[in-house]
Formats: sequence, structure tokens, C-alpha cells
Amino acid sequence: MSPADLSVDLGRGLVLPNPILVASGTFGYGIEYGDVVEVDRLGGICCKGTTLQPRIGNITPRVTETPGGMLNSIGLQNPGVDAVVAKYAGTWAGWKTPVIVNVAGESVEDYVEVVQRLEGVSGVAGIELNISCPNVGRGGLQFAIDAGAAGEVTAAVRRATDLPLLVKLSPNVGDVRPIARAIADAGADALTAINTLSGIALAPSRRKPLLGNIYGGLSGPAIKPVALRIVYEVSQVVDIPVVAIGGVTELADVLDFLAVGAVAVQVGTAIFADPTLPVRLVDELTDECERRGIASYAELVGTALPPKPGAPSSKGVEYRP
Amino acid sequence: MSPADLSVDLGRGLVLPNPILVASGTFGYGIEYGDVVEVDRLGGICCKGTTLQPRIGNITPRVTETPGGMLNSIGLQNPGVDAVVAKYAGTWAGWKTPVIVNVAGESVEDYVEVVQRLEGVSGVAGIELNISCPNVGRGGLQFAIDAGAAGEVTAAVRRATDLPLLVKLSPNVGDVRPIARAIADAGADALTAINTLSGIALAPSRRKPLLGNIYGGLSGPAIKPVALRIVYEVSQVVDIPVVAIGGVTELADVLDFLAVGAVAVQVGTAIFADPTLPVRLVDELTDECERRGIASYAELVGTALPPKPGAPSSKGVEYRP
Amino acid sequence: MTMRLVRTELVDSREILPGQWLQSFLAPELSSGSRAGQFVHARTGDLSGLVLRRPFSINTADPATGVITIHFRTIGRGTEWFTRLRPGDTVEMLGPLGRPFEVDPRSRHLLLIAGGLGMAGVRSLADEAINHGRQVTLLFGAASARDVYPSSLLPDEVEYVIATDDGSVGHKGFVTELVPDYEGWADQAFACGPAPMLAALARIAEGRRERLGVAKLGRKRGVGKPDVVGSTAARRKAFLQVSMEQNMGCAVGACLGCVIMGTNGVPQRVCREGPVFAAEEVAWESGW
Amino acid sequence: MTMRLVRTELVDSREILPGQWLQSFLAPELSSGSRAGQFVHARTGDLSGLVLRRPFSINTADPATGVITIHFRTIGRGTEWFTRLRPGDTVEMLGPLGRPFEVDPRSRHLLLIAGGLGMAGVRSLADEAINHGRQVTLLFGAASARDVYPSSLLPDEVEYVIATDDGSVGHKGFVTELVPDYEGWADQAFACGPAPMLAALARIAEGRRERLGVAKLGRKRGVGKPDVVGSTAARRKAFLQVSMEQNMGCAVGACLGCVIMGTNGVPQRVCREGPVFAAEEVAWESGW
Ligand SMILES: Cc1cc2nc3c(=O)[nH]c(=O)nc-3n(C[C@H](O)[C@H](O)[C@H](O)COP(=O)(O)OP(=O)(O)OC[C@H]3O[C@@H](n4cnc5c(N)ncnc54)[C@H](O)[C@@H]3O)c2cc1C
Ligand SMILES: Cc1cc2nc3c(=O)[nH]c(=O)nc-3n(C[C@H](O)[C@H](O)[C@H](O)COP(=O)(O)OP(=O)(O)OC[C@H]3O[C@@H](n4cnc5c(N)ncnc54)[C@H](O)[C@@H]3O)c2cc1C
Ligand SMILES: Cc1cc2nc3c(=O)[nH]c(=O)nc-3n(C[C@H](O)[C@H](O)[C@H](O)COP(=O)(O)O)c2cc1C
Ligand SMILES: Cc1cc2nc3c(=O)[nH]c(=O)nc-3n(C[C@H](O)[C@H](O)[C@H](O)COP(=O)(O)O)c2cc1C
Ligand code: FES
Ligand code: FES
Repeated sequence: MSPADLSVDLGRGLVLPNPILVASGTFGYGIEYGDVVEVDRLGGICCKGTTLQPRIGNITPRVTETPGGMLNSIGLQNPGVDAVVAKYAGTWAGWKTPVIVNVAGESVEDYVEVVQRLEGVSGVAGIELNISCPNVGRGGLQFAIDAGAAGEVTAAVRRATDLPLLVKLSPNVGDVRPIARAIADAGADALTAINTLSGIALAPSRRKPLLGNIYGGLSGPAIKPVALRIVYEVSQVVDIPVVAIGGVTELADVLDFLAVGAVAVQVGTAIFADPTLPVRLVDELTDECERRGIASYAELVGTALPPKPGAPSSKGVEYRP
Repeated sequence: MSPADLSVDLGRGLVLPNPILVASGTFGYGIEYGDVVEVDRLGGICCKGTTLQPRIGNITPRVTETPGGMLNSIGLQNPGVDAVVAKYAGTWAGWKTPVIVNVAGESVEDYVEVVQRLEGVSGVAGIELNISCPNVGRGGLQFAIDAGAAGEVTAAVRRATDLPLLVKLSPNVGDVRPIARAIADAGADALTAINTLSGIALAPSRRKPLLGNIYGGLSGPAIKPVALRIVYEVSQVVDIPVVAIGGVTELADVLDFLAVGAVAVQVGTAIFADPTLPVRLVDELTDECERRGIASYAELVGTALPPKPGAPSSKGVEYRP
Repeated sequence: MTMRLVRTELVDSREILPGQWLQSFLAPELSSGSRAGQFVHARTGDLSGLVLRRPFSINTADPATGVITIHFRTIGRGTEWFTRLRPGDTVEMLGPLGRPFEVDPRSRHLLLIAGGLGMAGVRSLADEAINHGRQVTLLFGAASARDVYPSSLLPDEVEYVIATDDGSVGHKGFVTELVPDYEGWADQAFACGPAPMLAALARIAEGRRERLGVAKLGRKRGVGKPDVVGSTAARRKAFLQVSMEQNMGCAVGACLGCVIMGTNGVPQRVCREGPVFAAEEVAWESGW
Repeated sequence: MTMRLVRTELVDSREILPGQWLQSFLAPELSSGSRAGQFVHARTGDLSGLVLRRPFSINTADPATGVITIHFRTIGRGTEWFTRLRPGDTVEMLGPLGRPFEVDPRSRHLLLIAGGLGMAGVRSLADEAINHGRQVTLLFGAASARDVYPSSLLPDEVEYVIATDDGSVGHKGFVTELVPDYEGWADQAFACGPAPMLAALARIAEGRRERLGVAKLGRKRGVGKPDVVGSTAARRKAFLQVSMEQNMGCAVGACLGCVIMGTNGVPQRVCREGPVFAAEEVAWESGW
């Protein structure tokens, strides 16, 4: 039997060789891990969040470990979209692995402008909108926590580009489904979920929070049950592909996310402990398909979803009748 | 030097001997751990969620471990308020440790009715409202995710009872502060935070979610950074005492929660691994005060809070300028 | 004996079957105070990242040496963690927990039925029964010869009958298929194993009075007042007692995580009312 | 040498000072390919619940035996986890990482300055310098006599000068107070320790040219084009090189977790542009 088909079509021509990506912010621009990681075997690379202007990011410390996870508050340090294109796009263009540029901004115009500068750049395979940013135009409210704002920024970017467009959901909301629906309706090609949970840690002195920025984003295995829940909820309410992220550390996690409807999975924090994990997951997923005698990994997708939309979790969480 | 003063005044006459409580749902009715735990040395006991009518709870499985945490979906199994009073209040009345009855309901009337039956019962030292329940009257929306509904149920219960009233916040919201303020304004004596995060896990077959109820509540060390963040945010916007819960496993966690403004701390999931932890924390907190030469543990409260209200975390989470 | 927290020391750890481990712990407080059918809730290490204890049946308990054993299959992180223990390491156990098997004083012939790891659930009852001069037949089911519990680890007095799914040793088929041969002989039966196996046994036990014409033991006065679900009497009088499993939080009755549905419509805590139940106490068809 | 993932084996583990451990690992790939000032990012065990690696300086590296050592203080769960390792256990390390100390070929007299655990940061430079026939004076500061790094663990050729906060051994006061005595003698200085100590040293180094009248080495052509921040040249020419610390995620430059502010206004990655920086490259007053 030939190896199972692992390719994933995320729409608008973005076809990944396999469903294992590396998550934005945890794999730099794809080059930093050097020979340690066989970059060409990844399904996709989401680069560090990119903004219109260069940003120096947040004051340090920026990362710390927490039980089963970590907090980060990098603050979108990046050299700005033009420098990113100038420095890395050429290298990316030579890779088999598609590079998806993670884009952040503080206004709809920011997003649109960044995306326009990426349009047509060889080496840029797609866009992932990080909408967990404060919307300066709306008084600092995050795009990600409001269905209206999320739909608006998605629609504006959609009008500005023909690049494949992924939009990344934040878990820091009461009910993620209306937001997911608004983004899908606004023309996104795929959703990615989830970004980090808002959390803090304290300095050893306990006189102040540890992170220079006070708040950080919680990631890693600790958040996997939340990510799994959100992917489970979102897959049931949108028709576009969902890419899962949050706490993947082993094949079992990949299979879990596929089972709740994700068509692909991003690995983030776990890379820091185990840089070769993403490539190994590709092999292990291939083996798993062979073991099961299935021709495509797609048969693993959605097996744990109910036949029709399930009851919403926000109606009662665990304490419902 | 005499041992430091650990007593906590939560208002309306509810004075705890020390700030270490056991969390609702993890310590039953206080009797189950028998001789293994010196119940009389605890600062307070929050009993299992109590409803008007008996409830058999959710279908099994109801608990599972997750990385650094656990999911539960007990579904408020309890014999109903009258049976709780009949079976346990007599025992509680003989204890030095105050017992706070955790109350749940599906409508404002439910809550009021349960609280009225607890009014004046010897052995009941206070009420903790678990408002993470679907509000049948409002079409299933949780009281806990809406400032209006949270304020309404608090106000109704406040009118119905002179018992000390704690209201427990859910973390499954975009911004917890308006909700906390509404509850404080409606007359709660104290806030407790946080309840569990909504999450899921899958059955080994990956054909369905593992928990009989699909969704469960995530608790344990994994959620501590989120709990710490919420207590940090809430302490800055309300004037009533805040009782912290979420992932406490050692003295350092207690000190962290005190530093972000909590006046007391509840231990939940960690009891399952280490039933003697809460009592040991009382001793360790006493020692810590002695080591620092402070007369009251109150000096440890709020040390990590900014002088004036900090910037809200929902404005940008980790990705703000 | 009431439960306590006991600091035990690992004295031996062996992989007796593929993926199945037998570990011995020095724990005098547990070896002498526990009864067959009870279990321990064992804590994983502080630096393990695991937040829940793991429940294991007390597989054997030897008051003379102060040693108890547990026998488990590695299925996840918790059991894997235990396999990394080395002699001298300490493990804190909460126990003994739950209600034991209750043998009717009149019972002479005990039928023990174990499916796979269910062996650990009934293993110590074999010792206990033999010490009391009873006759024990142990029916054991496994997938294949390689998973068969070694007879060398059983007391000589036990009649050991094996069934394997693939017929590689003993009866080819389910262990439940062996039961009819012993139904008449047995005064009482005690089972532990996968839930479907226990449900099948419960169905067999239900028809027993009709098939055999007489119940040797049990409710003599016909349809008298049924014993309360969860009571010692209910178990002692039952022909079939089963040891149940459920995921556990506290293991002492506090969290209500581990319930199964009782025939009285009230959820029964496996850790407190169980793990041993009379087959009649369990609402097998409830889907819980 | 480019970094790689290396499976190492613990061969020795000793608590050399209260709460301070010296661990030796068999790691031929690291012992011969690394340079003084570089570090490893060591993975904790799979069942430890810890999600990040821990960075440690390569304390010593012996190509002859293939052994490297790390020297650390237990301050939290990660370092505590390492102390539980036993000989034969394996630890996966990513390394060698970061940029090393750069000794100007003309330098004869090296002043090493270590505060507490900072010893681990400069320790291997002492070996390297002595192998190259240079003279080394090592100034070491600790809180008290009980925390003083044993001279027996240093090469005999090193002049070892101690300061303790409480004066229980050596100079009473900060190690920085010893520096003026050696400033004139030293061609270059290399320091590792708490950030305030490094900042104080940077201030001392800044005034050095004025105080001593001459800079023995360094920018001969006066105010020529300054070397780019993060460049090898910038370090090689500097009188004072410092080894910095920051909490790390990836340790390879990918996550931007570990930056310090550079004098050029651009955050510098400690794991990639550092951990060794010329004192002039670091914006000490930036509050980062
Ligand atoms: C009263 C009782 C006695 C038991 N005795 C034995 C025994 O003697 N030998 C043996 O091999 N197994 C026994 N089990 C099952 C054993 O507890 C589980 O196999 C074990 O907890 C799995 O842990 P894990 O981390 O390796 O698996 P994982 O599947 O990774 O565990 C995840 C979570 O689910 C729980 N869990 C998973 N499977 C079970 C299960 N079957 N029962 C209860 N909880 C489970 C774990 O405790 C943990 O909280 C017993 C269970 C109970 C309730
Ligand atoms: C390049 C470099 C080299 C180092 N070399 C040594 C050495 O040789 N000997 C030694 O004792 N220590 C050294 N450290 C510091 C060492 O990495 C920390 O003491 C260690 O990570 C603490 O881990 P923990 O889990 O015990 O502490 P915790 O405080 O529980 O760790 C929590 C988190 O903070 C991080 N962290 C805490 N303190 C530090 C710190 N000072 N630097 C970086 N990260 C930190 C941890 O890695 C972890 O992610 C070095 C740090 C760096 C950056
Ligand atoms: C250090 C770090 C930096 C991150 N930077 C970004 C970013 O720039 N843009 C973004 O959309 N997500 C960013 N994330 C979030 C991750 O892409 C991912 O959504 C999150 O970490 C959850 O996945 P994990 O649990 O596998 O890490 C970052 C995460 C980490 C840990
Ligand atoms: C098994 C279990 C049952 C719970 N039942 C209740 C409940 O009935 N009412 C309630 O308000 N909270 C309940 N909780 C939530 C806890 O009281 C607590 O808020 C949460 O577990 C976080 O704390 P922890 O991380 O210390 O466990 C329950 C938690 C667990 C683990
Ligand atoms: S495990 Fe908690 S009640 Fe049984
Ligand atoms: S630790 Fe990731 S960039 Fe330095």
C-alpha cells in the first residue's frame, strides 16, 4: 500500500503537503532551528506575527513556565512587514513547505495595508490574521472578542487580497461560535483556533507581576481541553476548514483534534521542549493511517462530532441539568 | 511572639479562623475524608452545590485527568436543600469551622427558595452562589456570563437572606470586571473566583467526547495563571473581599493569590491528590508570617497590585502595543 | 479498618506479562487491615505533573511480611509513571478504600471470574477464601495465551480455568461461556473485569434460580423486603458480586465523580458504596 | 559548531554547596564542539509535567573524556527535577548554543568576575585561557563562606580571590569592590552574575580609559565606526564582556522571549546574539 494521503486543501489554492503546521511565534521565520528541524517536511509554517511598522515588543521578562504550560508576552516584536518580506520571502520561496504570514494590527487599515504588501510576494502562501489585538479604532476592544469587529476586519482583508485567508480565534470569550460564524460569513478561507488564554504570574518578590507586560498568554498542554472544546464547538457551526492549535505534544493530541473536526493541527509550545516533534508527528500520522488501513487521514476527521450540532457549552458548562 | 492573626472577616459576621477553605464539590459535605483531615482546623468549608430539588447529576464518566488538571461534569448531583439540611446541618453546627453552602439553581426563584430554606439554620454559616448555571428564564444563558443576570440573581438573593453572601465568578467570559462590579453593587458580601473553565476530552475510541455530559469544567494547577489573572483584575474593581480559587497546590500559590488581592483561598482539585494539604497550608502560612515577623497575614494581601487600577487585560491580552 | 494515608515503600517491581506489572510495597498498615475487594488510591510523584491519584485493587496482602501488591496494566501516563519506580522509592497510598466482597458464612464453593486485569480485583479473595477453608474455582479470560496470568502466582489450592478469545490456551471464547458449568456447584460468585463481561454475568445470574430450580443461598423468605442498595447485607446475600470501575477523583465519596446508577434510581459511588456491588444493585441497562 | 540535539547520559551528580549541584554528563558531541560562554538547553523528562527546557552554561567541557558538566542552584521545579537524576539516566540537550566569550588574541591577562552561580558562566573560560597560556585571575563573590565555590574545583593556575557579603571569608563586601585592584593588570574582563553586579561592572569599565589613561586594547583608532551590536568583533574588542540571563522559550532565536535591550535600540536575543555581550552593547539603564 502506498502511504496515506496527508494533503490538506485549505481553500483558494492553499494545499498543505500534510496537516502538521508550526504555530505562529514559536518557530520564528522558519530558519532559526537550523538543521535541527527538517523544515521541508512540515505541512506549513506560520511565521511570527507581522505588523505594518517594526515593533520592539514588550519589556522583559517575556516568558515563564506555569504548571503544564507557559505564559508569553512577546508583544509582537517584529521588524515590520517590509523587512519581513525583504529578509525571508526569498528563502521561503525556495521551500516546499508553504509559509503563512501571521498578521497583526491595531486598526482595520493596518491589517489591510500589511496584507496588501504581502499580496503577490513569492514565498508567501497565505495569511493568518491574529485578531487578538486591541482595536484602536474601537477604543481598544479586541477584534477577537466581538463578532461584529471580527467580521469587519475579515471582510476588509478579504476585499484586499486573493491570498488564502485564515483567521485565528481567541479563547478569551464567552461564546466563540457567533464570532466564528461572522468570520466565515465575511469570507475567510479557514479558521485557526486557538490563540492563548489570558493569564498572569508573579515575580518572586510578589511585589508585581512577573512579566514586564503584566498579562501574558497561556499556552501548552494545560490549555488543550479548552482548545479541544472550542474546535469541537466551532467545527459544528462553520463550513470552512478549521485548523486546531493548543497543547499538542503527541500524536494522540493530533488525533483528538482531528476527531473534533480539525483538518490540520499546529504545534506551538511543544516545539520548545521537542523541536523535532512536528516532523515526527508527520511520520507517526502516516504510520497511524497505515495501521488503520486508511487511504487518507481525512477519515480521521470529525469522528467525535455529533451527527447534528450539539448543545452549546455555554448553556450550563458542567453544571447544567 | 504569638502566632500571626489569620482570621478573615468576609462581612456580615462571617469570620473565618484562617484564610484556607476547601472548595465546593471537592470536599463533599465535610465528613467524607473522615479522620484523614482535621476538619476543625480548616478556615471554612464550601459544601457541594445544593439545589432546590434532588438531582442525580450527569451521566458517567464524570471526571478525567488532563495535563496539569482535570475535567469534571458531576452535574450538581445532590439530595436537595431539605435533605442537605436534615442530614448535615446538625453535624456542621458542632464544628468550629464555618460551613458555607454552595447554592445553584436554574432561575432566580430557585436560588431565592434554596436560600430561604437555609436562612436561620444552625450550622449554615453562609451562602456561596454558584451562578455558572443555565438561566432557564433567560433561555439557558448562564447567569455568570452576563452582568445584568448576575446582578439580578444576587440582588434577589440579597433581599431574601441576611446570611453572608458570596458569589462565585466564572472564567468563561470575555471581561469579568463588569460582572464582578454588578454583583458587588447588588449587595454580595464577597466574591469567589474562579469556577472551572469549559473544556472537553475524548473517549479513547475518539468516536465521542469522554465525559457523559460532553463538556466538563477544567480545574487544577493548569488553570492557575487564569485564576490569578482574574483575581488580579477583580480585586482592582470591587471593594468587597475576594476569595481566590484555582490550582492551589502549595503555599506559594496561596501567597500568590493573596498578593493579587485575595483575602482567602480555596483549595479544590489538589485535595484529591493531597487531602491533608489545606490543613498543612494553615500551618505553613502561620510559619511564613512568623518568618517575616508580621502580626497578621493581612500584610501579605495585595502586595502585587498596582497603586491604581491597571490596564484591562482584555484590551490586547498579550499582543498589545 | 478506617482509611488512612500510608507512606509505602516499593520493594519489588516486575513486568509479569506484556504491559502488565506486579509491584510490591511495604505497607504494614494496609496488609493487615484490608479485606479482599478493597482498593488503594495511590499518589503519583510531586514532580510528575499528574494531579489525580490512581486507584488500584489490593491484589494481595500479606500481614506476615507487611507487603501488599498491586497488579496493573500500563494504559496511560499514570500507570506508566508507576513503572518507573525503583525499589526504595516511596508512594503514598490512601486506603483501604471501598467495601469488600462479602462471603456468606455458609458458602463453601466460591466461583471467581476474572477478565484480564480483573484478576487484580478478585485475586486476594482467593487467598482469603482458601485461608477460611473454602473451595475456589477461578475462571480467567484473556485475549490470548500471552496475556494469561501465570498459575504460579496463584495459590495451589485454586482450580484455575482459562478461556482465551483466540483459543491459544484453554477454552476458545469468552470466559462467561464457562460459567454455566460451575453455576450449580458454586454457592456464590465474585467477578471483576470489563463492564460488558460483568453485565453478561449479571444476566446469567438472574436466570440462575429458574435454571437450577433452587437458590442454595440468598433470600430464603422469597420476595421479602429487599436489602437496601449499597448495604453489606445486600452483597452478602447475593449470588453474584461484581467489582466495578469508574474514573475517580477523591475515592472517599466526596466528589461524586465515580458513580454508577443503582437499581433504586440513585447514583451509587463506586469508591464508597462499591467497588463491590451485588449484581442486583446495579442498573446495568441505564447506560451510565 | 552548529547546534544539535544530543542524548547525554548522567555520569555523576553531587551537591557541592548547599543547594548547588555539579552534574557530569557524557556528551562527546558537546565536550569537543563547544566554546566557553556557550550553553545548553536541557530537556526535563517526559513524565515531569514541565514544558520548557532549562538553560545551563557549559561549566566545563573535557574533550578527552567526552564529559561536560553543569553547575546549578536549585531554585524551582526544573532544577529540582534535575537533582533527582541518577547515574545512567539520559537527558536530551540542545547545544552548544549562543555566542561564546571572545578573547582578543593579544590579551595575556584575563580577569574573570563571578557572582554566585555566575561561576558556571565563566568557569570554562578559565580552562580555555589557561590552555592557551594566559594568566587568569578569578574574582568571586558570594553571600557567605558556606556559599564559596571550592578552590579544589578550579585549575591550580587560577588566582582565586574571594569576597563575601558578610566577610566570613576573603574581602568583606561586594566582589565589584575588588575590581579596581585588577583593572590595570587586566587586558580584558569577563563577568557573569546577577544583573546588578554586571551593571556595576559596566559602569566601572566605562570609566576605565579615563582612570588608567590608556586602554591596553580596544579601538586603537579612537572613535572609529562602532562595531555592530551583536557582532563577534564588538565582543572581541571590548574590555568587559558579560554573560547575561533571561527566561527562555526556544533558546535558538525563534520565540523572542529572551531579549535584552541593546544600545542600538533593538532588542537583542540572549540566546542568539548573546549570552555573551560586550558591556557597551547592553542598554543597562533601559529597565529591560
Ligand atoms: C476501584 C478500582 C480499582 C482498580 N484496580 C485496578 C487494578 O488492580 N489494576 C489495573 O490495572 N487497573 C485498575 N483500575 C483501573 C486503573 O485505576 C486505571 O487503569 C488507571 O487509573 C489508569 O491510569 P493511567 O494514567 O495509566 O491512564 P489514563 O487513561 O491516562 O488515565 C486518565 C484518567 O482516567 C482515569 N482512568 C482511566 N482508566 C480508568 C479505569 N479503568 N478506572 C478508573 N479510572 C480510570 C485515570 O485514573 C486518570 O484519572 C482500577 C480502577 C478502580 C476504579
Ligand atoms: C544562558 C543561560 C545560562 C544559565 N546557566 C546557568 C547555570 O549554569 N547555572 C544555574 O544555576 N543557572 C543558570 N541559568 C539560570 C537557570 O536556567 C535557571 O536557574 C533555571 O532555569 C531555573 O529553573 P527552575 O525550574 O528551577 O526555576 P523556576 O523559577 O521554577 O523556573 C520557572 C521558569 O523561569 C525560568 N527561569 C527562572 N530563573 C531563570 C534564570 N535565572 N534564567 C533563565 N530562566 C530562568 C525557567 O527556565 C522556567 O522557565 C542560566 C540561564 C541562562 C539564560
Ligand atoms: C512565545 C509565543 C509567541 C507567540 N506569538 C504569536 C503571534 O505572534 N501570533 C499569533 O497569532 N500567535 C502567537 N502565539 C500563539 C501560538 O501561535 C498558539 O496559538 C498558542 O501558543 C497555543 O498553542 P500551543 O499550546 O501549541 O503553544 C505565540 C505563542 C507563544 C508561546
Ligand atoms: C469534582 C468537582 C466538583 C465541583 N463541584 C462544584 C460545585 O458543585 N459548585 C461549585 O461552585 N464549584 C464546583 N467545582 C469547582 C471548584 O469549587 C473550583 O472552583 C474549581 O475546581 C477550581 O479550583 P481548583 O483548581 O482548586 O480545583 C467543582 C470542582 C470539581 C473538581
Ligand atoms: S471518587 Fe469521589 S466520590 Fe468516588
Ligand atoms: S529563547 Fe527564544 S529567542 Fe531566545
